[in-house]
Amino acid sequence: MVTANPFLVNMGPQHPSTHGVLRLRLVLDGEKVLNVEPVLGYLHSSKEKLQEEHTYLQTVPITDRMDYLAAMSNNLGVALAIEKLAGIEAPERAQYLRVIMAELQRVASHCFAQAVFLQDLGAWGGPLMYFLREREQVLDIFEMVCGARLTYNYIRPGGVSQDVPPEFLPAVHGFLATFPKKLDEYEGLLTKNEILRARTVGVGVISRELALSAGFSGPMLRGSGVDWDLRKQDPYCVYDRFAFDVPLGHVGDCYDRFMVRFYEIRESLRILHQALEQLPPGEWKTPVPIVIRPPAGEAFQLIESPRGMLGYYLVSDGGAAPWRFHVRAPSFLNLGALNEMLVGSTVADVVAIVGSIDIVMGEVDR
Amino acid sequence: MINQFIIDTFAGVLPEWLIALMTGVTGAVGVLLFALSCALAAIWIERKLIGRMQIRYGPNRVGPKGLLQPIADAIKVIGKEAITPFGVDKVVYAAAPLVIFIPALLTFAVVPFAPGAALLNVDIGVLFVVAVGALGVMPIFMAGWASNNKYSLMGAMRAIAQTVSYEIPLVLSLVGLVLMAGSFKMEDLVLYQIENGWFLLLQPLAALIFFIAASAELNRTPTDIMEGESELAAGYHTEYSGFKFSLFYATEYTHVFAVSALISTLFLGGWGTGPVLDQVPAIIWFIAKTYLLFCVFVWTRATLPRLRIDQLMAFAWKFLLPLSLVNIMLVAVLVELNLPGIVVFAVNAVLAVVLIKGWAGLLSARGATVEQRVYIRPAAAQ
Amino acid sequence: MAGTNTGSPVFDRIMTTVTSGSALAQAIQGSFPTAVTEVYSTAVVLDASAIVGVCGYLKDAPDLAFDYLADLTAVDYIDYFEVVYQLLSMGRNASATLKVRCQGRKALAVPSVTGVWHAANFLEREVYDLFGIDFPGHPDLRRIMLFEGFPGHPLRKDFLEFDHRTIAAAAQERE
Amino acid sequence: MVGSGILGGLITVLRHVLQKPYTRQYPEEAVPLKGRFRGYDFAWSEERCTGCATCAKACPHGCIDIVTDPLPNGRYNIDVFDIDIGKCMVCGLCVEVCPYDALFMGADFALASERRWDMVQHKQDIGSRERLSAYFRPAFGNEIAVRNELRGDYTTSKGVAKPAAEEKKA
Repeated sequence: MVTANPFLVNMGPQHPSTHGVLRLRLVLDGEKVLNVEPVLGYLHSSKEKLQEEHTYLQTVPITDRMDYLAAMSNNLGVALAIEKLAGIEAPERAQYLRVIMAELQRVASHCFAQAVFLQDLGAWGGPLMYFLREREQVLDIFEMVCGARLTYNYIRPGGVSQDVPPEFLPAVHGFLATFPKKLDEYEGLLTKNEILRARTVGVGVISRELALSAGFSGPMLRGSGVDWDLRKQDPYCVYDRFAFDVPLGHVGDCYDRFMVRFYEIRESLRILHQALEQLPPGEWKTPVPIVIRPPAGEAFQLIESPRGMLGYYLVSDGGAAPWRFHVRAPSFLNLGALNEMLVGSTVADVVAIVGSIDIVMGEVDR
Repeated sequence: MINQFIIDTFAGVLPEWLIALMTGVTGAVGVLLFALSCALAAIWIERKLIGRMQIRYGPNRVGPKGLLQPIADAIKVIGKEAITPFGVDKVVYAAAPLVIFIPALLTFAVVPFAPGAALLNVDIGVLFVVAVGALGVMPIFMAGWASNNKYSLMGAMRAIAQTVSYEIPLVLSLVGLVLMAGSFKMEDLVLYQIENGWFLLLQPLAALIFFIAASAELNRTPTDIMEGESELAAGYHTEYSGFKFSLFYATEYTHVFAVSALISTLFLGGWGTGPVLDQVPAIIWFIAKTYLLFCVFVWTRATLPRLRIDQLMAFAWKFLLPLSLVNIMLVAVLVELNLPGIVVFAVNAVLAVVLIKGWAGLLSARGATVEQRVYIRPAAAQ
Repeated sequence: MAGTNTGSPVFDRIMTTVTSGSALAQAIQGSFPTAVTEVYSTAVVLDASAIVGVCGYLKDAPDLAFDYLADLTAVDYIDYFEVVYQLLSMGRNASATLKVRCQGRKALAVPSVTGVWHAANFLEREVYDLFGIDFPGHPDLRRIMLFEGFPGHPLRKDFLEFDHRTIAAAAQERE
Repeated sequence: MVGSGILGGLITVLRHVLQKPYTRQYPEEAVPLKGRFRGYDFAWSEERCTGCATCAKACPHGCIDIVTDPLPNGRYNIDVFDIDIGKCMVCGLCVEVCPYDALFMGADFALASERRWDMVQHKQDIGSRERLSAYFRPAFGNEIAVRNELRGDYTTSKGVAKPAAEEKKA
């Protein structure tokens, strides 16, 4: 075999498929990756420090900006953490609304993940836009509920900010009626595609052991066959009242992660059906003061965001602002084992693997 | 037609070499204009068609239905700053976009648009096409090498590997045609098809191989690894801007049109129509077939993901090459037996299906395991 | 949960067991008698020198099996820094919290647990970057969010003045 | 059979060619805004505002600048009420906390200016905005409202029935 001198290629921070500003310093031997070093921090805005100067209510809109593709999950996580810290309990209707929003958000986020993954593989034409169209419908529903399409600031400590408008339920039902059929169609379009299989099957394999040790979560972990979904294992809100399954991968390759996301969309739709059916009337918010002063202490709350386990570690000193506001960002940890995943693969695989991780740099750099 | 007019008018008046020169120049200019107008039309068609496939409108602002969009594009791209990056090999860097235009245009020279209407009605038309087609990789490598950019270089390297690999099944798939028609001349191939039926039907396997191999040389998805915008930014033309980039861009479409014209000549009966629709002029038929094929190229581009380089190479060497060799043998036997067309079609079609399925089954042992993956485990297993 | 919804199906409510501090201390003290310095209701404070051993033990002991490092972060309490480890056991569905304290504000060091969990790699780099706590034993301890040579550690409570000129000068020096 | 997946995909894509495009022709064909849409153009009612500056305290980024001075009747005159849209992240907290329902999210979003300081909206700008979002203003139902609805019998979300202006008179 002919070997050339290894050469260094900077993939990113401005590159079509590094999802924002991830920079990979690749050492290549021709097409083969010899070494990879992720360089982070291009989007670092020190949000954790910023939160230390805001009241608890004001921290919520700032979390919107971290994982901007799943802001509802971010809101939910921080709201639950503050509730845990301050001993607030949200009314039942609020819990249901939170579940509905979080699952709609999961559908939207996974749709986007599939779309950009396909684009990374080169199918930039049809499939990309079909998924974005479905996501658009979810965003329309969110706009109807809270007036924004991306940064919601909807789920709050003590409940949700407002009740849903009367046209909300028909809109979600309409979405649930049309979406599964289209999902079937896209699955037919994509999962049987020989080229897509050639590009994903056996690529970027993560063993079960590595996934656990490296702190992977979400579809990355379940793609490797670890049965761990916080909605099942530690049900927050009212997730224990819904029947749903946790899709698990077999090998831990890109195809498994891709398919796990597909099935998670379906399971989310199942949860949505049940949640809408059970949605009780009543109050949507416990009255909480504008300035919450939780007792001194600490709280660590994990939730299952579309990208994995999103954790908030709050330390209170009894004042109006958190003493320490730490975010356990799933994307950040999912990037942690890039070396193990990428070395030995080719440049084209780098794109496929990074695409299958589904990172959001706003969350990685925080 | 114009050439005939020139010959008729000036025959006897002017010396023969002058008439030859005049007909040559008018023909060349005609082909050039055709190719350029096709490139402009192609830009519009592709943008519109992909727009519709993506459930968008596509261009609809400039002119009626956005028809003037390619012109607006051209004006915009020419108005941009021509950047010459630091450290490039200036001569090669500037020459590459000019050179790349030539092979695509030369292909048009031997394509017969209508009976007798080929610019260069040489006896070795097929060989000419093959020779010129292989030339297309040169300017790509020039651009990639001169750009002083690692992405460009990788794109260029990929381009060479890919073109060299796909040239072989491309040529071999044409051998069957030549065997059957008994001539290298493009016009003879068309006449043979008009008489005996399209090669698409007579040799479906060869048609498939040619289609795949030719599209691989066009750097369009699923085989656009030399450009691969999600991997290599823009591959070999990463560092180009302004007018130089527009030449690359236009050439891409001219090239697709050249290949479409080739396929419609070689496999879809060229200008031939069959007995029913003979009233329509031959050239219209030819152009219609060419545009239809172009739409097929756009369609595949909008749908399919891109292959990896090693998979693409493996596909050429392990799949297309053996099949094209088998195809030659088959055709040779069939030609020797001198069977009627319908039998040839039936035999070839059945064998094509069997061969593709069997060979692909042998190669892809992996595909089967994917089908067995179950993602929702039953409750007991969890 | 407040109120019961009679219309909803009832499932067995599985929950992650939060290992209490005393249980955790008991488990650790069996093998590391001097490691635990303080015990809280849901957390134990460990001696910095024992952290790697304890973590390895917690991961490998079959009845503990904390195979997943959910989070690693630090808190600045002005008098001391606290490094917090959040552990999960996916097999047993249990969680535990470990803490290590570093007194003072200079020359802080906690042994790295990268050898136990791969996940600690990035998390420790982040803490090193933003708090300035050293992790001896880490294979590649560099700043991760900020550039090398950034003046100060932003998440420390005494990092108050954000002087653009200092940072610009540091960035220029690096160039 | 090999190739069937590719073929199926091609047919799916071809079917979409015949569908109506999903995108809209933006400047001509605007997307209908939802009632609660949070736009950048704040609207403010001087009659109702008491100058308590709760909104300014609630704003995470400190976009709102209020200067008041006391009137002889115990109320406050609002000299300055500036919102720096350039800093604003449209979280809507200022509107939520307003005890007198004097501040509204607007319904416009197409803002552009050449200078940074043009992004600061002053008292007279936000005091005369016409279209008001129903965000946190349930009295509007769920529709983008025009300012006229503000006057008259507007029941605030906090149950204060009459505007502060009437209180002033009384």
